[in-house]
Amino acid sequence: MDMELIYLAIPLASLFGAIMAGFFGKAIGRSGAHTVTIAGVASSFILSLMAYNHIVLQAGDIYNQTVYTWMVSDGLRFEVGFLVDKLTVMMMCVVTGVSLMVHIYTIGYMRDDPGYQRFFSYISLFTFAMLMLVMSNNFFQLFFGWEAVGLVSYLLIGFWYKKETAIYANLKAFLVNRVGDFGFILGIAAVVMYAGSLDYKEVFAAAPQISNQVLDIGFGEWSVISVICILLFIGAMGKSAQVPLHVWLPDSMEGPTPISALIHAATMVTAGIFMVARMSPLFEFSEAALTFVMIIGAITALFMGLIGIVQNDIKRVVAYSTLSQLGYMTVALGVSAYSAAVFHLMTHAFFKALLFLGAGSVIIAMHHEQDMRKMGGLRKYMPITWITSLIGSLALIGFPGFSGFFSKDSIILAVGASDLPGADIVHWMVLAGVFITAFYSFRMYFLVFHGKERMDEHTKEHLRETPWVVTVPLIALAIPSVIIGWMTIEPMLFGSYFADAIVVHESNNVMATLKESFHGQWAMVEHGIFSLPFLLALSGVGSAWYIYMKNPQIADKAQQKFSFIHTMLEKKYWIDELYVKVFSDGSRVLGKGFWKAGDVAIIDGLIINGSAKVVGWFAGVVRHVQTGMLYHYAFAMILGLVGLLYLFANPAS
Amino acid sequence: MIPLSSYLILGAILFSISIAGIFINRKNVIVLLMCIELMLLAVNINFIAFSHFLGDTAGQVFVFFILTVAAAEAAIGLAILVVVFRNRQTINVSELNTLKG
Amino acid sequence: MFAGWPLLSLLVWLPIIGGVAVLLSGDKGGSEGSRRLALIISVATFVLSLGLYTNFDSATSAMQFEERFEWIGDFNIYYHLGVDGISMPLIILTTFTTILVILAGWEVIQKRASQYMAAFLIMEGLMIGVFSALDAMFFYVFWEAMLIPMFVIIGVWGGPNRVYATIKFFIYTFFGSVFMLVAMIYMYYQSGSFAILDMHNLNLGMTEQTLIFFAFLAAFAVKVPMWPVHTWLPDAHVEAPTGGSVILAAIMLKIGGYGFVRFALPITPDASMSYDWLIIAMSLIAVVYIGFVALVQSDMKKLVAYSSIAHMGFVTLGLFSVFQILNNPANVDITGAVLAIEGAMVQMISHGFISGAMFLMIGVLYDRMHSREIADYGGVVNTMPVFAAFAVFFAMSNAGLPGTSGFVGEFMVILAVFKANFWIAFLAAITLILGAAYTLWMVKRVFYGEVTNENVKALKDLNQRELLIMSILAVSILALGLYPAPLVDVMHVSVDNLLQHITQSKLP
Amino acid sequence: MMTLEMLNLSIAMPELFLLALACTVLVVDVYLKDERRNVTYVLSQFGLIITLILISQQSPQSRELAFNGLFVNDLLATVLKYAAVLLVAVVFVYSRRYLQDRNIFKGEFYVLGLFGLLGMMVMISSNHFLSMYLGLELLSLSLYAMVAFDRENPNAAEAAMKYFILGAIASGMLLYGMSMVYGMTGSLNIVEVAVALDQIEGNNIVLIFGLVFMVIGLSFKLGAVPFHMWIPDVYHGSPTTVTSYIASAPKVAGFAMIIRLLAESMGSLQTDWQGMFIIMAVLSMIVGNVIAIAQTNLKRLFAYSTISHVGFIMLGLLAGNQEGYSAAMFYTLTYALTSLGAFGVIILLTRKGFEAENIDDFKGLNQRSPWFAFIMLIIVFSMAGVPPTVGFWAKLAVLKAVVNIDMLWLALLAVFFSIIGIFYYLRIVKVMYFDDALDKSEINCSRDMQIALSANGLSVLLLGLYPAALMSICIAAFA
Repeated sequence: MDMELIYLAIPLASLFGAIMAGFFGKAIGRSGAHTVTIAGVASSFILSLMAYNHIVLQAGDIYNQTVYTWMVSDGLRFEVGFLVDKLTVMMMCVVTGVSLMVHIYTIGYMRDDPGYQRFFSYISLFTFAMLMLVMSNNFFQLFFGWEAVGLVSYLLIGFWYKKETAIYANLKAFLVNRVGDFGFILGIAAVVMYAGSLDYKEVFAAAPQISNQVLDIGFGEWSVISVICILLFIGAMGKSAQVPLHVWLPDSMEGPTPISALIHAATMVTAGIFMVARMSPLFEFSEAALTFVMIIGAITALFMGLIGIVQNDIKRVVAYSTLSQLGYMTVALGVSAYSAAVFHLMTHAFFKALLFLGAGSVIIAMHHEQDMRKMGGLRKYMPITWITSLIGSLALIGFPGFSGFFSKDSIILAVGASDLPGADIVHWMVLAGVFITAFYSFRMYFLVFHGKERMDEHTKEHLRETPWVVTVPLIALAIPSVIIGWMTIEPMLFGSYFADAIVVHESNNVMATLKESFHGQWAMVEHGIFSLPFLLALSGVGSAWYIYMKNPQIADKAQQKFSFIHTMLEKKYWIDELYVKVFSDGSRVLGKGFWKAGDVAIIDGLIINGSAKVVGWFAGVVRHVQTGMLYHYAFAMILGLVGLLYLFANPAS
Repeated sequence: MIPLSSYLILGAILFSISIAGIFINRKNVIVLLMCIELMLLAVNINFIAFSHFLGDTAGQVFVFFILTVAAAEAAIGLAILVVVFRNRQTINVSELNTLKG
Repeated sequence: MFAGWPLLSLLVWLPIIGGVAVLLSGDKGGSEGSRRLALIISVATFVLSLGLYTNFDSATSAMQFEERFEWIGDFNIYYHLGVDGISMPLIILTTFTTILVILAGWEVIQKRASQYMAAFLIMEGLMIGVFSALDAMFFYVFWEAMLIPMFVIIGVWGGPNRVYATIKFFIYTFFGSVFMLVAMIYMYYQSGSFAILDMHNLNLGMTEQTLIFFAFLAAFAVKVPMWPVHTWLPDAHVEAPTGGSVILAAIMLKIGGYGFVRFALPITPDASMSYDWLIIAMSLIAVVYIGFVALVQSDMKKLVAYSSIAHMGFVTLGLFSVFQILNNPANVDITGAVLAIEGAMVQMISHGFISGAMFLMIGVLYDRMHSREIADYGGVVNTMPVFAAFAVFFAMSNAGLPGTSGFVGEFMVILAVFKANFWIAFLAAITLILGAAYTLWMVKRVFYGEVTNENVKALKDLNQRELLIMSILAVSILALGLYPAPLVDVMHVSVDNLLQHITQSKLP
Repeated sequence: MMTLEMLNLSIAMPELFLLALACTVLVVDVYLKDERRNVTYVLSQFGLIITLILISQQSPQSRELAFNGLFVNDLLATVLKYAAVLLVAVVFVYSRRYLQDRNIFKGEFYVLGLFGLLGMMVMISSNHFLSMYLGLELLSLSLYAMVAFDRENPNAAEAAMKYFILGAIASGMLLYGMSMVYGMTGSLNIVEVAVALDQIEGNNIVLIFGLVFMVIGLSFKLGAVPFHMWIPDVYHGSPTTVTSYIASAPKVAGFAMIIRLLAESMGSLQTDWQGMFIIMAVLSMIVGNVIAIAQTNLKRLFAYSTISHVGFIMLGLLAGNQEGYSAAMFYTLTYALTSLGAFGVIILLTRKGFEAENIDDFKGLNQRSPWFAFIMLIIVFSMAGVPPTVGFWAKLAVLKAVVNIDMLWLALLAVFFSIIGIFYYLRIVKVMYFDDALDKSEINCSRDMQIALSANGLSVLLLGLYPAALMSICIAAFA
């Protein structure tokens, strides 16, 4: 079969499902809607596997072709085209695979929802958009997909449009993402200006030449390549929820759980990571940008993890954990360990989707109760959910052997090996992150599955394992969460898997350093057991167990003792409040000011209506010159006569 | 012989008096009619003086026409005056001010 | 199709004469007949205008479909029509929008419906005249005459404060245009002709250019409208009936942008170059300042009106950033000027669709609840799900989402102005945030949430006619967003030609 | 020895006929009973039609003189006379029902109207200070009488009084100026004066002195500031039919007078009177437009609007060349037509015991009569100078003339004040279209009035769509 057709069919199959469910949802009914979308996504998934087979296993040709020319203006071609290489193919499989699981899971999760068809339409549309994003061979289409996934995210967060928090969250998500896009579009503009093209290949080819140029933006001269990379990265910060643009992600949990898993954990939020990895030929030229990326990532990894400790909403814990893990990936990007970042992206997609779906399963069982303080002891009611969640948590904390271990340890090692300025501090930060991750993950785990049963009687009566459409995806995701790391670390990190897609300069090549000490997966696991990260993780688990299982008063005491820190974490460092005050209220005050003072008072009041009033007033006054008195009229004529005589018949002049 | 300029100055003085009369008089409309007659006389003096000094009779002919027209004008003016009086029972100039603004 | 027909004359006169016919058909015995007649005429005009596209030769920059007759011989004024790649799309936009407007007023307008329909048809003819006139006086006649029907439309069928709004609208626009008239007369004595194309080839000194430039600026800036002469627009929009708002936003504003392209830039390039900073500054203020102002509006129409101003800021920004782009030493390959102008043009067309859609959308709500206040709504999606879907789509296109037409122009202009100056692009790109903020915040407050009151609860979803209008617009917006090439392709040569005039000094 | 041939009576045929007509009407009317007064009307109209035919019989290719050079006939005169007769005929149509309703349907109106018209025609054709003066007085005296002829109307009497006094002063000044010019040039014949003036070297102060007085006399007739004071009061006080008469045809005669006296005879003093005209034109545009804003009485409003239009006409005249004169002529003709239409609509709305002269009386006209609201709309926009009405072309022509003599600032000033002016015109449209009718009574009027008014309004529009013919006539008149 012609590969081109396959590549084309991959996104279109999902789009077809979305259109069918969206426009003809009523006609085809609920089962029709899920059948058609699942069929669509399943075909996408199977075709993606075929593409994987072709590109990776059979070492087929990389596909880089234009599908259609959107527009040509000023010699600049705006095209829609696909670049299918190993990086893309991996992303495609992850996206379609997770998406398929989520589709199936949704049948159970959304069973009673009136917006059933709409939901399926949205998630299929999302799959399409995400595929367009990852398959793009140019910046234009990248932006296209970038915004499209944002749109679907907006629609899905606000899926329950009656819920005030949901529609607040979706607006917030869209706007914060727009802030990122603001940088992103400027970055693209810079690329166009200096590379003269939107096509990846041409832009990457021009990178060395761009790297010599400087740009004067008013305060000092900046290396063009740094400006480009930082601007592009601002886009990534929005989409991948890096500090300070992270605020939307926790709130996005207001949406239905399946999309939290699909969009806000596994795929869309990793678009930024993917993008930076894709842009590695550019980033490699800018140490400044890389350092910036690394620092942002480290801050996100550490400080967002800390907030996870104090959350009580089960989904929010997972959300903060996602933020923290995205921070890890970003750190990896910063130290030029792109492959490690992408590797972590992949493993994270599986185990985080698993954790979310597990949480969702719990939520279903708890009748949409999300507060962990009202759970406990669920292990015996929901064995499959329990075991899969445990697997997910172990993967998350990097328990040796699980997929998360390979990816996260690689990142930590890569940071340790980096010689970027500040890399050692960042190294300590990511290490601290390991402890924190383990702590909040197992805090959640213990609170939900062990200990006292704190739910009310009514809920307890109905507590049972969720149906197969929910558990099958859990199991299906649990398997890769365990093994995928083991299977793929060697080719992806140390082999030549990304050789075509990712460019790393010799001086930055931390992965090469890592490669020297890599002696196979087994050796890595063995070594991992005695390494610092594992000890930190274990102590995290231990503290969680001690504090929340063994001796629950400690938690309260600590909360009182360190009330400031607790409040600070609970309030998420007051960043949301700050944003609301400064940006939201600020711009409203600014708008009111501009409007009332500028438009209404000065322009309209003073100049427009003012001049009209002055003319009217003047007219009212001047009309009284016409007194009605004959002798005044005559006097006016005399005045005119004298005036004209003086001006024109004046012998003196 | 009286020079031309004297005639012209006389004409100018008459003209000025008539204009001043129109402006200063605030009581009786009939005085206005008289002022207008005076103004026309000033013009006539000018015409005749020029006519004489130019040796051209056209000016004098003009004067005859002016005199005739002045008579017609006076007739009309008085007729209007009568109408005003019928309506207002006054011919006071300063009371003719309902139309203004 | 229609090859060899005097298409432009037909396009100008068919609606005008048709409008008179509709007027004469009157409202006695119901307005159904006049409505139908108006619809038939507008559709016929639209079909004719498609002939412009199909017969258009996009390989030449010369004027096409030219018609030229002596009109007022003693003044050298000609009945001279013709289009190029810049004006042709705008004409089609005009004919397209008029159909929607006629449809939109179908049931709503009960008061003197035949006059209403006639006013819009006459407007249509006049606007097509503006876009196709090649004689400055002929242009001016259309330009001013257009005010009369609009004045009446707002004044008769408008809201409670309509008189203030319409007089403000008229005087504002009139104020701008009379100075242009004097400038045109002046140029007539320089070139000996009122032909616009002759004026393009006129050599003028710097002082003259500057004065003429400001005369044009007065005329076109008011029409666009640019900050700080924009304050008529919110009032006019708010008070106008839905159709009036649509025509205003979708087409009348474009006439300002078109004027810059047709007159100001090619005739006074040197003055434009010296004062481009002024226009750029005014455009950026329009984007940022007006964006903030839009954010705090409590009246939906006002909000969309302000958003129109902000979007039109991109048009003027694109047009006048050309000089900065070409003269920026960092812009090594000296490209981007075409992109900027074409971006501005695309933005005009796209804004025609989107603003039309936004106003029609508000019209749908207004027809049902007779309120434009955002606070009176809430949770509309519960009772009008189909409509809400359209609304969100239009809102997204207003926010410039890729895949909709709203994205194309903004994207092109941002890419282009980056080549001029980083900070210009920076400020322009703020629209990404502000545009989304004011539009989606409105959507949130109007459409999402629980049903807030009884009135909203009683709302009925779109009827077939409304569904048709919304679908046509949605398809157009999507089509232009997914495949704008057919639109930009017809412009290329004309824009190149324009650019030649712009870049060439006209100093003697 | 003078012979009839030398008098060359044939070229004055229209005037002679009109004189006979006026006398006939006067006599016939005396013998008519009140209920048969229509005969006077029909006779007058019939006579006017014949006058029109007689005028159109004359198609002079060059200047023809009669009465020993007192009388001239050229294309300018023919066109202007044609216009004047036509305007007066339309005024007569408009006035019939108005007069009947007020029990003043008397022969005097028509007799005075015809004599006034004769005066205008004499002015238009005069080639001599004397004939000019006689024509002017014939017109003015008729007008004074017409204003006052509704004897029961106190406002009319007051207006007539004011008009009379001020008019007399103005003609006195005109004569005074004429006497000075006569003294300096030794002639009263317009052509001879022009020849004599060409030979006078340097700056003759007495001549300028005379010129100032003459310009004042002329400006009074047109109504330029500061010699405009009579206009608002007379327009306001007169019966509306008389206002429509004053506002239309006499403007044409006034224009002719300026052309004859200033352009033809004092062309060599152009720089001097141009200066005076500039001052008066600017003042007229300011005062007219600004004070009009404050008016609530339509007749007064149109009076001030007239003043501002006079400013525009003067702009054309002061250009002092063919372009300017023809522009001013175009302006005058079309303005007289437009203005007549405006008063026609006011007359249309009046009823027995009700004068529709306040702006509020026009409220909701579109509901009562969409057609006449539309006519008024055209007229008002024409006055405002908005295309496609003829008012726009008139303004364009004038502005063109001004720009061509490098007085750009004057053109800018003119357009600036027309912006202020547009405000009150829009107010009229506003009340007609946007307000609800206070008085929903049916508008009833005779068929002839409807036709005439519709034709009047439509001609404003049609001339706007195709101004070329009239424009080229105006240009040819000054060739």
